[in-house]
Amino acid sequence: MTTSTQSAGSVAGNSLRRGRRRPIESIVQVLLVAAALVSIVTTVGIVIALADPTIEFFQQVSLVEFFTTTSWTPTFAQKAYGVLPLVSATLVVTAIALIIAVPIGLGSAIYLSEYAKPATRRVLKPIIELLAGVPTVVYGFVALFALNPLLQKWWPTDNGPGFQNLLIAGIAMGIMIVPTIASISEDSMAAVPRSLREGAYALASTKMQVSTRVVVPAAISGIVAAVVLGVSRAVGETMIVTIAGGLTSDRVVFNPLEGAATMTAFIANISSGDIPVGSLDYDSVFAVGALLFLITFALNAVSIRMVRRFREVYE
Amino acid sequence: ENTDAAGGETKLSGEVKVDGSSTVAPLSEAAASIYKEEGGQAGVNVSVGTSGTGGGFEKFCKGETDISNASRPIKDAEKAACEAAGIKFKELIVANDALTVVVSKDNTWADCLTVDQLKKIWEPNSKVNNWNQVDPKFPSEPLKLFGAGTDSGTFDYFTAEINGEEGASRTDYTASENDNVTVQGVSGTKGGLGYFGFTYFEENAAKLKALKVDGGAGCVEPSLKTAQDNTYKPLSRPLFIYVSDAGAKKPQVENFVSFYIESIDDIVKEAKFVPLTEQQKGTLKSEFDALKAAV
Amino acid sequence: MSAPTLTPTRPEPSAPGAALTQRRSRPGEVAFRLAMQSCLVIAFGVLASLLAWVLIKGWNRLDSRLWTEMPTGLTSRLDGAGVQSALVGTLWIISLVAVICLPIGILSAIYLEEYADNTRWYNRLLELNIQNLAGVPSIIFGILGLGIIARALGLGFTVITAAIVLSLLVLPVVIIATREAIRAVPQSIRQASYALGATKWQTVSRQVLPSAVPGIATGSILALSRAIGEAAPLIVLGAVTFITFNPDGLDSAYTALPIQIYTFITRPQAEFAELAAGAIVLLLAIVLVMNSIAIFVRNRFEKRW
Amino acid sequence: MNPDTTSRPAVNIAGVGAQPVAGHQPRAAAPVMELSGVSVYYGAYEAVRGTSMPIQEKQITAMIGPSGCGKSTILRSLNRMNDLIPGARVTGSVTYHGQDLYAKDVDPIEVRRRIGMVFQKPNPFPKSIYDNVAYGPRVTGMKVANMDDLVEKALRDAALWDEVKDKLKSSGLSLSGGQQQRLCIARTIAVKPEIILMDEPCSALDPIATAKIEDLMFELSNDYTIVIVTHNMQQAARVSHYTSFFTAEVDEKQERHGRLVEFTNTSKLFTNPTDKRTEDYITGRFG
Amino acid sequence: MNPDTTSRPAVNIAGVGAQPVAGHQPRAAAPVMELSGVSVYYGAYEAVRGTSMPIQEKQITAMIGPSGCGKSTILRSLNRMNDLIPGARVTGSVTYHGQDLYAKDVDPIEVRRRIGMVFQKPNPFPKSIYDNVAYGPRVTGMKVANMDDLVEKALRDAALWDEVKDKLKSSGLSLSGGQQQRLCIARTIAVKPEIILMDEPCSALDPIATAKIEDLMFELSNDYTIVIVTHNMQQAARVSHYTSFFTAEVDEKQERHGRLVEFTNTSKLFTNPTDKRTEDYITGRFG
Ligand SMILES: Nc1ncnc2c1ncn2[C@@H]1O[C@H](COP(=O)(O)OP(=O)(O)OP(=O)(O)O)[C@@H](O)[C@H]1O
Ligand SMILES: Nc1ncnc2c1ncn2[C@@H]1O[C@H](COP(=O)(O)OP(=O)(O)OP(=O)(O)O)[C@@H](O)[C@H]1O
Ligand SMILES: [Mg+2]
Ligand SMILES: [Mg+2]
Ligand SMILES: O=P([O-])([O-])[O-]
Repeated sequence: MTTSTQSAGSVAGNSLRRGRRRPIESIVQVLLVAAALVSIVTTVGIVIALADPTIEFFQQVSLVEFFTTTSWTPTFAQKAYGVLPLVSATLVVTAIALIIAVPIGLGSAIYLSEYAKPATRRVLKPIIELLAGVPTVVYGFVALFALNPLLQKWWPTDNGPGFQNLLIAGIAMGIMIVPTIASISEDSMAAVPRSLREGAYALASTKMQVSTRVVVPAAISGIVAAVVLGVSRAVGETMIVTIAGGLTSDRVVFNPLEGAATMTAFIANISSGDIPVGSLDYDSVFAVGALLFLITFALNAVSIRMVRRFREVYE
Repeated sequence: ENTDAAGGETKLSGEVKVDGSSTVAPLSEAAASIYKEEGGQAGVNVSVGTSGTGGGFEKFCKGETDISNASRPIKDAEKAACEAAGIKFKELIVANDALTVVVSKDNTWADCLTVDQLKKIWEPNSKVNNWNQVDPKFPSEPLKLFGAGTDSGTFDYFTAEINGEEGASRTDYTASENDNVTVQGVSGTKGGLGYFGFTYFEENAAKLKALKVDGGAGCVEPSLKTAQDNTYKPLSRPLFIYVSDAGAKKPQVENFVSFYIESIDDIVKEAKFVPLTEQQKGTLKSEFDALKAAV
Repeated sequence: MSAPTLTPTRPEPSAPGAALTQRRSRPGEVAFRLAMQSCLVIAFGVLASLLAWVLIKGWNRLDSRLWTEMPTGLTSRLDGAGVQSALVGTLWIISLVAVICLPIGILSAIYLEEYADNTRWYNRLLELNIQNLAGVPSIIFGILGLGIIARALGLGFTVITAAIVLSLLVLPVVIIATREAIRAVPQSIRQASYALGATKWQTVSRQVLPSAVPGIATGSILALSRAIGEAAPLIVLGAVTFITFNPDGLDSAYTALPIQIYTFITRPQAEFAELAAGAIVLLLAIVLVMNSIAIFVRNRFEKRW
Repeated sequence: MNPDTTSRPAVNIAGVGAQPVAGHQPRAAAPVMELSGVSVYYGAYEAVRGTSMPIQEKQITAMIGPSGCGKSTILRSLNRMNDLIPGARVTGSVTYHGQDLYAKDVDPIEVRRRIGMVFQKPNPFPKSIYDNVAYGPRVTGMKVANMDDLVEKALRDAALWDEVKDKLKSSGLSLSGGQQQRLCIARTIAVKPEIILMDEPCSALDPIATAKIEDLMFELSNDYTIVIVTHNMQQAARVSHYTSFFTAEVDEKQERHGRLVEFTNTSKLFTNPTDKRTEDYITGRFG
Repeated sequence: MNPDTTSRPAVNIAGVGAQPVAGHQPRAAAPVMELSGVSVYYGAYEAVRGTSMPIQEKQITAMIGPSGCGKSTILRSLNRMNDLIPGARVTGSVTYHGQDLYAKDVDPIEVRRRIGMVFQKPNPFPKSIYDNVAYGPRVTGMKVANMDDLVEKALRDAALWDEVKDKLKSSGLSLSGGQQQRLCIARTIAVKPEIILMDEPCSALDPIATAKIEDLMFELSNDYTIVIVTHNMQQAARVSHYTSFFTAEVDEKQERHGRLVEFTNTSKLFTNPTDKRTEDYITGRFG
């Protein structure tokens, strides 16, 4: 210690000047900043990895062709570069997933947060969180070998779903995001202050009225954020659609009984396959990747907004 | 000399990197497994990737792998890439395959298709959507098509042989990297039709019916024999491994390839491919000897 | 107002003292409750039956051979095959992810929570960037890994490449969880420390971090378990699919459980599908055990201030 | 509001030098509610023990006492808000016009319609001011000829109308704390309850807002029976007709249990407390 | 602790019927700190305006006033705890033994070692009792001959030793609220500060614990200068030598700013306030 008065206790009038240097403080600061920069570097890396081939791609394929034509066959002899089939398949799968996951997830959340006994909630909530961690390759496997045969068996008409189809991929994906939506919306419902519920009960509300008129509206931005997160997981999910969704992409498909390639399925298939670096086909993977990146970027922006709003509501 | 090595008197170590065709992978995987058990070289680690024939060549020509599996011969562009990187290599035929055209067990009408009929079905922009468009004698049954993933060697080979141009194909069919999809799809669809390697048919013979193919000399059924003697035309094909010079210089790679060639019959049997003919085996040995001599 | 009126009909709102006993029947109420309850039951029912199905499908494979045996290319020996190399590969990768990702993630979180002045644009950008990275699909990280780490940096198709890619993938998860944990440490603890003359790093390292450990541990385990289950980026990275030896170093070839499962699914022999199910059970067991530990740690040790 | 019909309590807790003023006597009145031998448990823990007191009609009854003595707990037992706390249990009897509030066939939702509640922290719903007030009539299915009129009346009664009449569509959260609290009162009035319970309704407010609420409470006591919990003795003295003083006793197991020490009219309690503990508390010797 | 050397202030804020007792005069003393013209801003918002007052050595100075009038804000400006709030800014001068506390070369960490602080809610570290007390000496790098002795001394001075001497290794959080607050005081004493700031140190405590802390505070004023914020007038009257009364003024823009209304010795403030607002407050006419 540099100053002899350090331990002198309540000696009056000691100087308050900076006595000691504190090198550890500065070293730590540098380390922290360096660590924080890694995430920036990551983003820059992603942009660089995508940018070069994407620019090359668009030097040969016009943006107009890319966004307006309706066939995507870069690996065939007669090549076509309209990305819409991949986008439409992504949309269909995402929509199916949401149709399943939103009501079930939200219903589960309402039940857990408003109806379940605390003991029940204490047991079920962690299990839901646990299920959110099931690897997606598992859902792909299950969709292909368990769900789809069932679906085909139960299908009322003859021309039912094929071996791979968007419907089954969407269903599997819906099942996959239920825990995410349930868990996050439950969090935001649990964050609705007790005082609001009490206020409503004190006005002679029933439980359903409290749930639907007070808690859900108050938690709505959190719930929307959960749904947006679900959308972005669905859009970015790869394994399920690769395994169970099909690979066709020569036309825009909205019929969920057909198989079709989503953006991610295309990337996963092609980048493990037979195309030489630098070729237009290779670049097409990155162009689709860039589009996917931009889409999820937009979704994230929406979700971040939502979360922020939801944080501020009661402050 | 290579018998000594295979007998395990010299203790080798290091990696042998194999990558490429997913069709050929089972063959190299079987080779690696037998080598591990009987090769006597516990220190040698063989890895087999499945980047596809093209993906495999890409790595191969960058010098990232020692051996490349291929379900079609190397293309000129790929050759050029290898040359540019100074990679010399030898092409070795290690097995035969019969690309098998399959239909559902419920298909009672079709037994044999000519190459022209197949072309009519598969050619670009084909509008054939019903069996009776293939042959008026066939009943009216919607035709549903399944086929190899468009970035596979199998797709390249099939389109080249049937449609006359590599990659030229109609696009509105269920394409899949996963041949099990084709198995399931065809077996579950009365009017379904698909193609894949002979192994997948053999494993699923109970669910599927293989069509004979008429390449101009009458209907021939795909089988070990017709694939071997090349009478199953034009869809019988050889399967390759490519070994780089640089790889062959490494003792462990040389040792593995020697073993591969010595045990080729066992390997092919385990992987359930069509074995080489005696003549092919002779060529294989001499090609490899030439490679060793060159190194 | 005098005596309470016990009118049997629903009273005019202000009628004081009317009987409280005529319970209105509320069928909507019951239906709603049932609907919500069924959502929960369906969610659990479906998920449980899926897991049960995998378990049954892989039942024959659930013995020690699963992890003591290597995968085999010999169709005559599939019965005896296991996934040891994939399991060891997964363990290698995950240990490396822990070593790479956790320090960086935790330090970043400390920076953002304790040091960064979040009125500065660059700190807000940093924050936004992390939130955004958290939502980038994993396959994009595969593209990053392929283009930059494997090729441009020349690390090749090795264990370390996979570990770096997965580290970057789950880094935002670690950062966000750690920030939450740090934020949950009450301001009063920091103030008490400063009021005793402690410096910033003393306060952070001796008070904040120890108190945040349960939360950090939880977030870290959840991040690692996510990394374990990821297949998509490894597919793009061209992970090797057949390996009969265990990785022995950072530059070794590798395979991982999700990749192994994915390739098993594409093989024609029925045994492979079974083996895939067995491997899935193994993977699930690892992931679920890790998640349970995380959730247990959180519920058990997280301080309620 | 007719000042002649009401007697404003006016006990003044004086600092040194200030002259104490004895409070008015409360009006003669009949009890609307009666507590007798009420104990409230949270799980196995008996938070308040054997409380007996009447709630007089159209009077303001205050509950005071140190923190944790069970004031809120007792207050919540008066409209069965305790039902919402898992494990909470009430023994003894609480009657409302002679009816047992806890009888099997009593509908707690009906109870809460008759007996409204205003909370410590203003808790308007994150909805418009209008919707905040209209919420109660809507959920209780009141037959309302004209909702606008009803909202206006409630806001007028809560002395808030002039301040918000031009922004009924803006969020209740956009109001100041004091306004929010008056909004909560308006919301409660809108369902036309008979009794209004208030749990420290001013403790989150500044002195000016507090004064407004106190005035309002007093005016409301023309039409409503009011029970108020406060930690502020001065407030109890200023505003209430009756006061009950609670404290916490520590038993042999070192557990603390709330206890009603003294219930009487406010001026008596503050000028001439019977119990030594009451005196200690109001003279500031503890608390 | 020698009662003869101290003069215990004893103003009694009486309820009606209780006899007011005039407080003792504070000892003659020199100011250790001086505030002059201190304003504190949170961002653009001026929370407290131009405050000037001395802090006398080894005396207890109390700060009272309604909620939000800036008592805590001023208190925190005395040991630069405001530095930790982003956007907080202090103008005017705060001196400590004549040195400007906010001079460029002043080390805020050194400031806080000299001027300790005890908070409203007891906030022991989630460590053992021993480590709680030893924390300060360790982080400030005090040369300590025997840490055990130092810990014992601090705990004795905080009147906690007897209660915890057998469980020094158990967590500080395992203590009761009052004990925790005394632990926080012990922790502060352990770094041998000259001045101890206390922000409503008893408001989370029950009456018995409060009484203990008040006794302790009074004893500590033998050795330490103490500044205490309290919302409890009785407490200020019971415990302090000097009292400053703050209130909030509303300006033309409807913004509230804290203001020091009156600073004088405690007995005078409570018996004979100069300012009308002080009188209103202490007589309970508002707040
Ligand atoms: N939900 C609850 N579960 C368990 N115990 C509770 C609960 N609510 C209150 N208590 C306990 O019951 C006792 C009485 O609490 P209550 O809130 O009624 O006191 P209070 O007099 O209103 O105090 P305050 O002035 O602090 O509001 C306290 O010991 C408290 O800890
Ligand atoms: N961190 C902050 N940022 C912005 N404004 C603040 C902050 N802390 C306090 N204020 C504001 O400054 C004013 C004075 O607050 P302060 O906490 O000093 O009051 P107080 O007299 O201690 O009140 P209380 O008795 O409620 O503790 C208040 O208007 C408050 O809202
Ligand atoms: Mg209370
Ligand atoms: Mg304060
Ligand atoms: O994997 P392929 O053999 O189809 O290229």
